[in-house]
Amino acid sequence: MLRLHELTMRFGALNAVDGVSLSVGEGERRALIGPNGAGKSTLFAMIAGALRPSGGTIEFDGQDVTGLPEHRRARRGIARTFQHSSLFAGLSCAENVALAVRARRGLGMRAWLGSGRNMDIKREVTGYLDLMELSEERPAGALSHGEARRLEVAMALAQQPRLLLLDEPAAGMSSAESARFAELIQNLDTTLLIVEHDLDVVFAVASHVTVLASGKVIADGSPAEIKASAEVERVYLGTAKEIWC
Amino acid sequence: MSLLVTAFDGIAFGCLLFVLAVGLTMIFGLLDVLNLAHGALYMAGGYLAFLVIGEVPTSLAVFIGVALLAVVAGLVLGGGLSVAIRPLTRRGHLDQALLTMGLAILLSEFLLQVADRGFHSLAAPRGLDGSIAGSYPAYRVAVIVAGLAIAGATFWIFERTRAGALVRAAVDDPEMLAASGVNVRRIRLSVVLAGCALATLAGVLGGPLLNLRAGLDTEVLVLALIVIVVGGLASIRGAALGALLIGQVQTLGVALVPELAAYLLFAVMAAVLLWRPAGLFGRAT
Amino acid sequence: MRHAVLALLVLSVSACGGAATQSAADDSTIKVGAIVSQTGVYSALGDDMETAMKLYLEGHGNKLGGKQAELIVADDAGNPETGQQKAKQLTLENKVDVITGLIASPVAVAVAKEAGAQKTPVVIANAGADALGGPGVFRVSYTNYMHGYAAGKYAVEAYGKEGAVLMGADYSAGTETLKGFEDGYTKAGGAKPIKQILTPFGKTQNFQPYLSQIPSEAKFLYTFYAGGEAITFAKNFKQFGYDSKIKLLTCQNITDEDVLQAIGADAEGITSVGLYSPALDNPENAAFVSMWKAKTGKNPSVVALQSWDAMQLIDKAAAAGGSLSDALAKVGEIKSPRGTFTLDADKHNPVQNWYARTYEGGVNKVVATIPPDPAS
Amino acid sequence: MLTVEALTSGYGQGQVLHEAAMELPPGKAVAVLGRNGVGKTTFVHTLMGLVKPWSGSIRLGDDELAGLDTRQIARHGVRIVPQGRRVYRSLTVEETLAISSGPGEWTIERVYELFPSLAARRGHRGDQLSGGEQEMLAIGRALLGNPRLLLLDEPSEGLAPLVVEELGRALSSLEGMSIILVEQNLHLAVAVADEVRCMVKGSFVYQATTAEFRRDPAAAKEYLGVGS
Amino acid sequence: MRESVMRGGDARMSRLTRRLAFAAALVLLAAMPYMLDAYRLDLLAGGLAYGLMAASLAFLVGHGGLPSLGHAAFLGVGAYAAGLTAKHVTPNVALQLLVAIAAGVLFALLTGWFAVRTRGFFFLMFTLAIGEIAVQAATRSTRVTGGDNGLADIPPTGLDVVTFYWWALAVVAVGFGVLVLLRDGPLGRSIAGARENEARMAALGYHVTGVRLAAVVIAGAVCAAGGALVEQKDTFVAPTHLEIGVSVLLLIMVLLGGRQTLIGPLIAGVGLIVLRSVTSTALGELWLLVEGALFVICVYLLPNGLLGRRRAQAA
Repeated sequence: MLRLHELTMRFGALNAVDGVSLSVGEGERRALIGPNGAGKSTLFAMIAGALRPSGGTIEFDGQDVTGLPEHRRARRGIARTFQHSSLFAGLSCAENVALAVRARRGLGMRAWLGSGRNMDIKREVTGYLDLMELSEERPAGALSHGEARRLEVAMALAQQPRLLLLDEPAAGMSSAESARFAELIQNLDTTLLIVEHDLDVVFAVASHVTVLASGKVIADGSPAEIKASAEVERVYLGTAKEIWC
Repeated sequence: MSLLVTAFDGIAFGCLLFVLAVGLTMIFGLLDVLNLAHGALYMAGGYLAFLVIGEVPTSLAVFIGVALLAVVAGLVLGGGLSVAIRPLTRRGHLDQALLTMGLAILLSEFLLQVADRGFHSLAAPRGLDGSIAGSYPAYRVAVIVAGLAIAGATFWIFERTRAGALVRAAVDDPEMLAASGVNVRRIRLSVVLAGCALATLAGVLGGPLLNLRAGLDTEVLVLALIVIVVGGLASIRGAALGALLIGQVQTLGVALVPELAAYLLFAVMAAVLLWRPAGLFGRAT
Repeated sequence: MRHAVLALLVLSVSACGGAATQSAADDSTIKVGAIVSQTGVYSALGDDMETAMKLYLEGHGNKLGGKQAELIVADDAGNPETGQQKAKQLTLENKVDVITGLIASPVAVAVAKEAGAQKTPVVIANAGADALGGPGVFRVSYTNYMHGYAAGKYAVEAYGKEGAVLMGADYSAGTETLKGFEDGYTKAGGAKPIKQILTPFGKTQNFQPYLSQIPSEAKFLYTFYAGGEAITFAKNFKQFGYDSKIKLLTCQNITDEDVLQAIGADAEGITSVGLYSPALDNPENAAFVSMWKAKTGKNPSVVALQSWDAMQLIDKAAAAGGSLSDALAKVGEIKSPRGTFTLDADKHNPVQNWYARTYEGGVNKVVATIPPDPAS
Repeated sequence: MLTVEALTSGYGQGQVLHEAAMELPPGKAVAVLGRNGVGKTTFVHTLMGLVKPWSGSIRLGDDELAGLDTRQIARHGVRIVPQGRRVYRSLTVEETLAISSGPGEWTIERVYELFPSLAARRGHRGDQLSGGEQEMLAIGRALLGNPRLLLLDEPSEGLAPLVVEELGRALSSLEGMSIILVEQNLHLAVAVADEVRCMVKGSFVYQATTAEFRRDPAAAKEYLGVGS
Repeated sequence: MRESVMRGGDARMSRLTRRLAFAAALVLLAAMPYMLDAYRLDLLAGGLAYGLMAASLAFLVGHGGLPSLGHAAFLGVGAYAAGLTAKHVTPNVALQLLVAIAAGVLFALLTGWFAVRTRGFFFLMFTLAIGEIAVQAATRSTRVTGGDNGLADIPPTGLDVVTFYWWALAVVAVGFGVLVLLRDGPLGRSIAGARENEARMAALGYHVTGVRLAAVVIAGAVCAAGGALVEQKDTFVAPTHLEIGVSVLLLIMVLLGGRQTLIGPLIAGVGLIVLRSVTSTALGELWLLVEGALFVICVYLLPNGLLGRRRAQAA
């Protein structure tokens, strides 16, 4: 469903993403992990269309979308959440989600909607908010960190994406929150690409894990394989053997 | 030949515009405050000189003395401005715009009450009130010299001294500067004072060129805004390039395409903004 | 919203309040509404205008046509919309008998329109737009066209029949004056001007780029600039050495008293064609100049003279009695400090002498008198 | 030396630090470890006054720092090497060091001795430096304040292994300086630090000397590692 | 589902109270011809027109986050379009209004297409340039516009002061209602979304440039309607109507009224027009000083304008 070919992003002399090729199949839950600065968020931004790659191609559903602007990709079914909550701070939670719902239904540019359709949208919005356990009226700018993270996901879900990109959705959540969150994610039936540091969440959610370091894919496999990989351990903990001598 | 004179004249105007605009761009860069009273400050410098020396030519020494007096007035007004905008630090550009616009009206109307509403002009100081070779005003050469000297001094202070490095650091990352124990607020105050003093100084410098009259504040403010937008905000280099470019647009530009003269200034600004949305030297944010 | 309703109430009350102050005009007083720029770019002229009108009333026992006069000054801020609003206020609320003042032409156009609708006569004391004038609208200043026309006639005699270059501010006053010059010049036997240079109005800080466009074969330059631009032009012309390259003839505004001091020495020797000079030798002028000097310490400007004459016109018409509008049309000869003039029957524009004046030793010396053109 | 008690803080309404408490013995380097997002950066930012503490106490020697603004805290001798370096982009290396230099044993020359590669780039502007050079500049900038307490926030982030090694050598040479080092790179952390603290969800949950920590891989796995 | 924060001041009341208050104000305004003389009525009609234009600018600046310093261009476009229609086509004021609105939309599309590519202060300066270019165009198209002396020969509307007042009130009420409805409709909320977070809007599938352009078009169309009223009231329009001073005046109305609301700028617009008339009558040339002082005082005493409340701050 998603196929990256030799995707590269250069910032000056730095290759933030360095020739990454990977493909994600329909219905797969792919986790992307790696230490800070490995290029995960850059990769995400390129898939979503917020960044133009310096090289390589992105294929979605068998079509090359490398040159497609972000909003057109969103309409084709790619939704993303942001690493640092990117909400409509001045608007209520319900309005945040409603913006997503209307966009998906192609109603975002309508001047006016009948009350029937409005009720319909409202119902749907309430559904997503309930799912993410959020109240409707509070402005997004006044949410706690965990709530803001959930609203991020609620908005992405409201897009009913075919491919959902989650960028560190559990960052800053308490362990209870992130466990609950992992449960929510597990019940989704959409193709998932998730960047996450909280490995509890990763291993609870992912069916397949890709490890990125310094802009390159260094490992790829099932959660169990990754857990057992010495290479991954080294990347995460430094050269462990030298420390525990 | 005459186009060369025109281009040279554009440099004179560019120099004046630089002295006028550099304070505006620095205050914007360091305090994130758009000071719409900048034109009124220019006007204050000019009217102060008019009230002190009138419209007859004086000696160069007196003229320079009055210019220094205007600098002092600029420092005082700058102090007032920084007190006035302090409560608005976190209130956004539009609130600051409303305040400084109100202050501009107060200052310029006050000046017109103290002087009068008539048309006035400063005379160039004796010795500079004639023409060079009978065909170029000596005072404009003096403006270029003074403008280049001020620009040079500004660059030198800004690029070569510890004080300038502190100001640049405060533009780059005020938080880290404070974390080095530096009093950033004092740096900001000095930049406001210096910026305002340059504006009043420009008022004296430009007095013999642009005259003194009601409505001068707005006209000058718009010119200064165009200069800093075209050059890119918060950059001395940008102000200099913007000033020189606008100086040429207003001279060489209108001489080359006189039929478009009325549109040229604003069309150039619009074109620059479409081509480089943050100005020629602006940093994309 | 509570505040909103409250604000609305306050507003409506404040708008209602004061409605009682209006009083029907009675026959023993005459109310004159003067629409003047007290603020804005024309306020320099506005000051002179207001002073002259008040000076006239002071000198005439505060009476016009024997009636107690009330002068109500309103600020147009140089803006026609504001001017029109003030005209409404003066006619509907203050119930003035006549509106005068009017510096900028757009303001005069808007006010004349409004006053016409309210059947209140208008005496224009400055605005020069050619189109103005007609029923109920009287002018004691001049039309831009005639201003230029007189200069054109003079130029043929004094500057020769060819090689004219015209230069002026690109707005109606400028283009109308230059058009008048061209017609006056060609009708008097001059060749068509070889070039016309227009400069953006109110936005030109520097005339060098435009002066440099004067063709080398030019014999003389006629220019129209007023106010701040007049100062800049006069200084630029001299300082860039054009005074030694080409002869200059200008409109009256360039060496008007408003700007002479600011131009300083660079004004010396400039010849202009205007309707007035403080140096004119007639008893009315002597009295006027001495009064003005006593008040302000300076020579009177053209605007001051025109404003003085506006009051004089109203004074004479009011003395005639009957409808002021009709009386204004029938005033006949006015003995003005500028010399005697009349208003034409059709558009009520002045039929007056023009003077070629050379500025020397602090005064515009009259060097020639250009009589009104019977054909125009 | 430094005593932090019951420190809470956060951004907006989101609380990040939950009664964080720790002690730093004088002249020692302590590494603060923990996974992403547990509040390590917020912790050092709060110490520096870049984030205002909500409650709790920060005592440096006899001085209470909680409630002071950043500049005052800096005047008490605290310096930070922030995450992402944050060097002044338009200042040259030389200028940056010059405006950061105060009276004391640290001089610009000494900084150049510590980081010879910085000396070679002294005329270059901050935004022309490589990541490693920027890091060295940020450290030099802090050292020139002759800090009583030096805060280092993820100095190794995004740097090549060789550069990290050079940094490690330089930091290890600062014998006797009181340092708080936030690191994800365990290798660097244990090379530099005398003691280790681990943070979970805004509180410190583990403390040990570096030697003890080295003998306790389970702790590392639990608080930092992949497998859990 | 209500966008409670944006509404600022009036969000404190229920929708019903708000509607009642609006109706009451409308009744009170409709009754003004029985309380005010012709001049004051005319002044109030002008004030309402400016209030509507201020509200349209508030839609752009406050709701859309697009600070414009060239809004008077729309006033001018509306006024000239209506005036030229009256002169050449039809005496019907409603048709003139429609033409003005269409012209406003067209002008918004032409200029907004470029303008929305800039941000913040640069948008401000770009719109300033558009405004000044429009002034020059109006001044120099003498044959069409009458040049700087204005379009003077517009035939009278044939409406007396009272009827015209009601017509103006109706247009302002409808125009304002349309602004409110649009603000609260899907497009209006998309515009608010683009103000709050462009990146997220794009990620949701919105064409952000298009959304911003829509905001310019709505504000421009409503402002053009206000411009048509200004022209119809005076049957006169000149390039001075488009000048930067007028754009500044409209922006000041928005700031004084509170840019988070639409009603605040409307009231501030009416208030400032009336206040200017009162102070300039009473104080002569000193009125400008008083106005300057008023701005300064308001910045300190009414930090969010007459009716505004601070928008929730992002965490």
